[in-house]
Amino acid sequence: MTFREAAKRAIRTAMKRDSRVFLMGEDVGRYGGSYAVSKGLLEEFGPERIVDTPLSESGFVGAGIGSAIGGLRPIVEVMTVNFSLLALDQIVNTAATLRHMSGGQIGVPVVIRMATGAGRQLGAQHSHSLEGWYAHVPGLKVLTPSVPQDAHAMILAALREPDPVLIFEHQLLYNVEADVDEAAPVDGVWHAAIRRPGERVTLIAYGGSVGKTLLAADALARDGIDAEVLDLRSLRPLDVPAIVRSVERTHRAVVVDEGWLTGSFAAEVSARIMEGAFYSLDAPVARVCSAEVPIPYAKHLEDAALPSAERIASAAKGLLAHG
Amino acid sequence: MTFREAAKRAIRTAMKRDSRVFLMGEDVGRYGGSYAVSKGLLEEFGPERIVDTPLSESGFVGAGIGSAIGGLRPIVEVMTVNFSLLALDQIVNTAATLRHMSGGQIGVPVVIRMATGAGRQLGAQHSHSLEGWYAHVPGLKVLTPSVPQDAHAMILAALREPDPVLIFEHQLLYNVEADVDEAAPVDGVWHAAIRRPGERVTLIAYGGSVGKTLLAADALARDGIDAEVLDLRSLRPLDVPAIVRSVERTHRAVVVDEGWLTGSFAAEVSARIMEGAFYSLDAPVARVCSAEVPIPYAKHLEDAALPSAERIASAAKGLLAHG
Amino acid sequence: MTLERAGALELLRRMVLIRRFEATCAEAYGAGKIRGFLHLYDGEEAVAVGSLSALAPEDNVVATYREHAHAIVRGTPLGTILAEMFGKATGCSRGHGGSMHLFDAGRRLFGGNAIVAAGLPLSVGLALADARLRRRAVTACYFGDGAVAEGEFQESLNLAALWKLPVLFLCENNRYAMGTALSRHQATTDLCAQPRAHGIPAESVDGMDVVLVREATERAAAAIRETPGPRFLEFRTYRFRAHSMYDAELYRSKDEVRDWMANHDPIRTFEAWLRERQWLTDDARAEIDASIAAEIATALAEAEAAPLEPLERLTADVYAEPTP
Amino acid sequence: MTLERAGALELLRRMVLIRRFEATCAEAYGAGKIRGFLHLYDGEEAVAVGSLSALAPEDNVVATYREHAHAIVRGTPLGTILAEMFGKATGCSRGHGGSMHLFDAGRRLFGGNAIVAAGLPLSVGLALADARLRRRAVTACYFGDGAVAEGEFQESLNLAALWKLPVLFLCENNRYAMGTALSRHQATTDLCAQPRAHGIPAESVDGMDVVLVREATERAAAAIRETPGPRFLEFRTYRFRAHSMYDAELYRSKDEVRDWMANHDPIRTFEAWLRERQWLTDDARAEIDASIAAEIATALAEAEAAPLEPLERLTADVYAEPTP
Ligand SMILES: Cc1ncc(C[n+]2csc(CCOP(=O)(O)OP(=O)(O)O)c2C)c(N)n1
Ligand SMILES: Cc1ncc(C[n+]2csc(CCOP(=O)(O)OP(=O)(O)O)c2C)c(N)n1
Ligand SMILES: [Mg+2]
Ligand SMILES: [Mg+2]
Repeated sequence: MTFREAAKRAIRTAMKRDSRVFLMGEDVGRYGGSYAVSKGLLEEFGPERIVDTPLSESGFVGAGIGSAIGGLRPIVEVMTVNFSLLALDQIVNTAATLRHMSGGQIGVPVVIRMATGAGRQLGAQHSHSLEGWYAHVPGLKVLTPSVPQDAHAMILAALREPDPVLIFEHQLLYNVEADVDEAAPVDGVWHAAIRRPGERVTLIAYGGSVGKTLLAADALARDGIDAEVLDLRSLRPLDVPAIVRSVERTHRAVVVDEGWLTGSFAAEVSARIMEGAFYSLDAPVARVCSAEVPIPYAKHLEDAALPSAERIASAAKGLLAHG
Repeated sequence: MTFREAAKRAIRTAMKRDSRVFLMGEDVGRYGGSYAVSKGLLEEFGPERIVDTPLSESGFVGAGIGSAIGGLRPIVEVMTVNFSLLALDQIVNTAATLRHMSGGQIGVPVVIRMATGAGRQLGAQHSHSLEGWYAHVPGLKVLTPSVPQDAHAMILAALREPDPVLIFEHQLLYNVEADVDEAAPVDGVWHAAIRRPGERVTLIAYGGSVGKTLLAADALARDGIDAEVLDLRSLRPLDVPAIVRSVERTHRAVVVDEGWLTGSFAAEVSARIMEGAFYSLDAPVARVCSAEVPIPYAKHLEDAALPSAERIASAAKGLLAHG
Repeated sequence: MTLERAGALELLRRMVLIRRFEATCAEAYGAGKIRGFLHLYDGEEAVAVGSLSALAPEDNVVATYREHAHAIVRGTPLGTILAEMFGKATGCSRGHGGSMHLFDAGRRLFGGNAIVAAGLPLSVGLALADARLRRRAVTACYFGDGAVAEGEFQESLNLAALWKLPVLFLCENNRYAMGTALSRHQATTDLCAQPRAHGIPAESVDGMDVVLVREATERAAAAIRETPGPRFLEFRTYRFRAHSMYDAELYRSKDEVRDWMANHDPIRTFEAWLRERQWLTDDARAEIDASIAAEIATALAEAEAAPLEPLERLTADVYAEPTP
Repeated sequence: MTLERAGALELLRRMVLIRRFEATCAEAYGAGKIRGFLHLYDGEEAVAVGSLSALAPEDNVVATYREHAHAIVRGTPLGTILAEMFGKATGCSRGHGGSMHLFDAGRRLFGGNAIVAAGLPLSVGLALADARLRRRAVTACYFGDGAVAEGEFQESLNLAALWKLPVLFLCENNRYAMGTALSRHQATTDLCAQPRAHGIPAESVDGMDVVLVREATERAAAAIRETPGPRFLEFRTYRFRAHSMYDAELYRSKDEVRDWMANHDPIRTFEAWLRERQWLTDDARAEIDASIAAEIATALAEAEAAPLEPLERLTADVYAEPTP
């Protein structure tokens, strides 16, 4: 099934299982969801549980947070990460802080989903990849599905958490198809997954970049280079042991991230390798990130700005040239 | 003079020089500025140029941006970085994008100043250090003064720029005293400064952490370890050559940053050293950042959460124990 | 200004041009020449044409992502608008922006903004600059009914009213924010209520009648130039097409749309008005169609032939110049 | 409920307790035992006491950083409030929060929020949960006049009105947002205008009169329980002390403050009201003072003696549990 369908089924399953679960967000109901994830759910669950909101990101995300404190289990859909900036205060200063600031009295079991990423020629304001910012914030957990199975499992896993969980769904993934086992255990989503085992170099990616990275690994394989692809899956908590274990075996790493280079989450991964696997490295960790430009509309410019399989493969080759 | 006074004098000088320059923000006028930076300026320049705003961060920051496009030279004071989250959309999606998105037609020469950092027992919502987030965004420039001279020079340098510049003033610095040469050239602020030359290890810091880092270097010197202290000053553009040059000499580096460890700007610095000076390193680059917790109110907890001279010195010693 | 025949025909011409231009865009989208999001203005032509024709060249215009019409009426050459959507270097934003980000600094069109309501604070700032620099310009700030729910709407109303700034708030109320009908996103559907609560004179106008739109805008702009302070106009209109090219329109009935198209088409209404006055003949109408067809064909040819921005310029316009 | 003598005396007692408690805090601040920001409530006692005494235990309370009074009236033990400000482990937030972040989940006090207006969306959400779970609770949402300028104010009013949620919006209008007088931050100083524009019944109340505050709150809460939907009360009050401990009060005259203290002190006004009815004797008044002094002394002793949170717990409450 598609990534979109997997997400929808997880929402439906969760809503059937627990009457406190509901979905709210802009155009999740009558419109059917701007990425059609929730299409049909309004008819199935009614307007009390599939709640269309006004364009008030701070207001309805804050309301979602409040409703979680009040005993509901909201799934708040912020249409895209771009608009989540308008709700950032509620997420960073309320959702993330309340448990600690209240001395452990008040938890915020809210799940916030949003589309992220570029690649559809939507221009600078609609192409952000800011999940790394959220991963900076203690009190939040951040998941980034790269395959339909995870699109499904992560929603269910997130709803089990007593604390706020953000799920970033790359907008280019919704049409991706793969088998999904809806009965599979979901706890694994908090750990990085080796999507392709390999020996010579570790390619580390998450979310929408995993596909490109697998393509890069295929290209490298054609050149006789056996690359491992590690899908981080959870950015917070970050599965540092899995990263270190892989690099200790391969001695080289390329980190791929659609965020702009400077201050990218890839920098964090590079720093963790520095701290945890320095003596295993045969070459410096490389990063393949977006160019330092507001993502342009024109296709040739957008393509040039974003990480590509070619750039990933060539970064890997660059490392193998060393040492 | 104090850091506060230095900032005030720069604003006054700029306002005298250019009638298009004005200051706007919450309580900059009648109240005298929440950190008293603008105290007395209302009387001197009147309410058209020292503009008190309502509590509407998105509104007045956006208005500042618009006024810059319209031909004024605004200095927008957002009381603290904590509240800047409410204005982040305007900064990231408008100020940072307009020049590129308009094909170079429209520039946004706005200067946005804000207090940042922790250390005053203000609790989780008032102790953020999020300048690293802004440094991630192409189209913005980010300055972080650590001494009165820079508090002065950076405001003047920022006002010369045709593009948006953010200045982060650590709230613990306002009372710091030092000589200021008001006539000194200001272009240097875009480059990192060696605040203390040394040979054995490079301690890299910016803004409010520079003072602690110098204390750490003193402590290390007492133990016979000659540490260099590099003050980044500008986070975007980042003076990577200066970082690399220093580490190539010392072969070791500790990066200090009051942001939370995961996703800190220190990660970016570590990654840059990985990429630019890997073969010069005798030990992995270490980071001294804040603990992964909403900054607590109680003094002993807050102290434990933040980087300290002790933790910096001991990280440096840790590196010297290696290799 | 009373509307003379020539001026009236020009209004018609612009409305028809916009309608045809949008059809051209839709076709080009189908052909894969335009990508990204594309929001068309069919049905709302009287709003942009009527209001912008009442403004002066020194006035500022801030629009939304549904802003082809605003650029056209403002005078941005058609070829550069199309080239923009084709991602070409001759585009009015050098192909960096696309359909949602048409800019024309010379004509004081400050975008094209894809963040709902983000243009409102910007407008307040442009007006602040005009006020401080003692220019008599008005800033025309367009936004949809959906933007009214965003906090920036209230913040901007308050700032403009508090500081008595020359902002003309122009709400393009097409009754839907994507798939959410006005009554399902606003507790009070009278959109003049909030501006009035801030002491801002506000008026609702039939946005399907270009003459009324023009008159109301003229009055409001004149009032702003006379007595400093913002004004608010709600233009009641309707979007004939889908929200964007991805919208299945599950949220409204075909009948509703058909009714609006059949009975409230602003172009047909205005044509009838013109014919009543004997200002429009069949020949004149045919002439308009023909000249527009030619104009669009030329623009298309220009846009097609235009070069791409060279890849070396990928990061060229991020900053005006490197730091010292 | 009509106010009986015992109830009335309890209102007085609480107001006096708050006044004394705040004085204690100010002293402790001077002595360096309390740090960070400290915002005192002197002058505004009738607002918290009158309104909270009209609510039920199952109602939710969301307050601002100026919320000692709200915690006290809600019943949070004084010793734990002081311990919180002393940064002790027995603090009502374990010393993690300080003065601005008093929490008491058992008494449904959801903070203490240091971001102006951030409590409004939260309140909408708490009310949404009550509505969905068919609980008859009201969410009392306190905020200052300054918060009215934030976009979240409008967003929250609209959401609550649109969804007919049981939110009681309670504006503590003390005429200043830090140093900015209401008329310099709001174009319209009638704070009922905006809620009314959203169709929310709104009323201005003399916030210096505890009886009026209580009655208005009772009426509004009863109305909400009866007919779902938000209500808005503006309490007109005045802050006798500085905004926080750092404020030089350059923005208002000493005379203005003196006049309010001399002629509008809510405690003295209420005492006079009680004495008129012969409900308060000098003895009873002295008894109140004495018992409050003792109560505060005990609380102080408890807070002083309390242990600090151990350093090992530094990151303990960030998450409830580690991920699987
Ligand atoms: C802040 C923000 N939230 C959500 C969106 C996604 N979005 C784009 S257009 C739109 C509807 C806006 O409706 P309205 O303001 O009425 O304008 P219209 O499209 O009807 O012209 C939405 C929800 C956005 N672009 N920006
Ligand atoms: C979003 C935000 N902006 C700015 C501040 C700084 N600040 C703290 S209190 C305050 C004034 C608030 O005034 P008001 O809402 O009237 O409450 P009062 O202090 O008068 O009780 C300001 C500007 C803040 N805490 N949050
Ligand atoms: Mg609309
Ligand atoms: Mg106030």
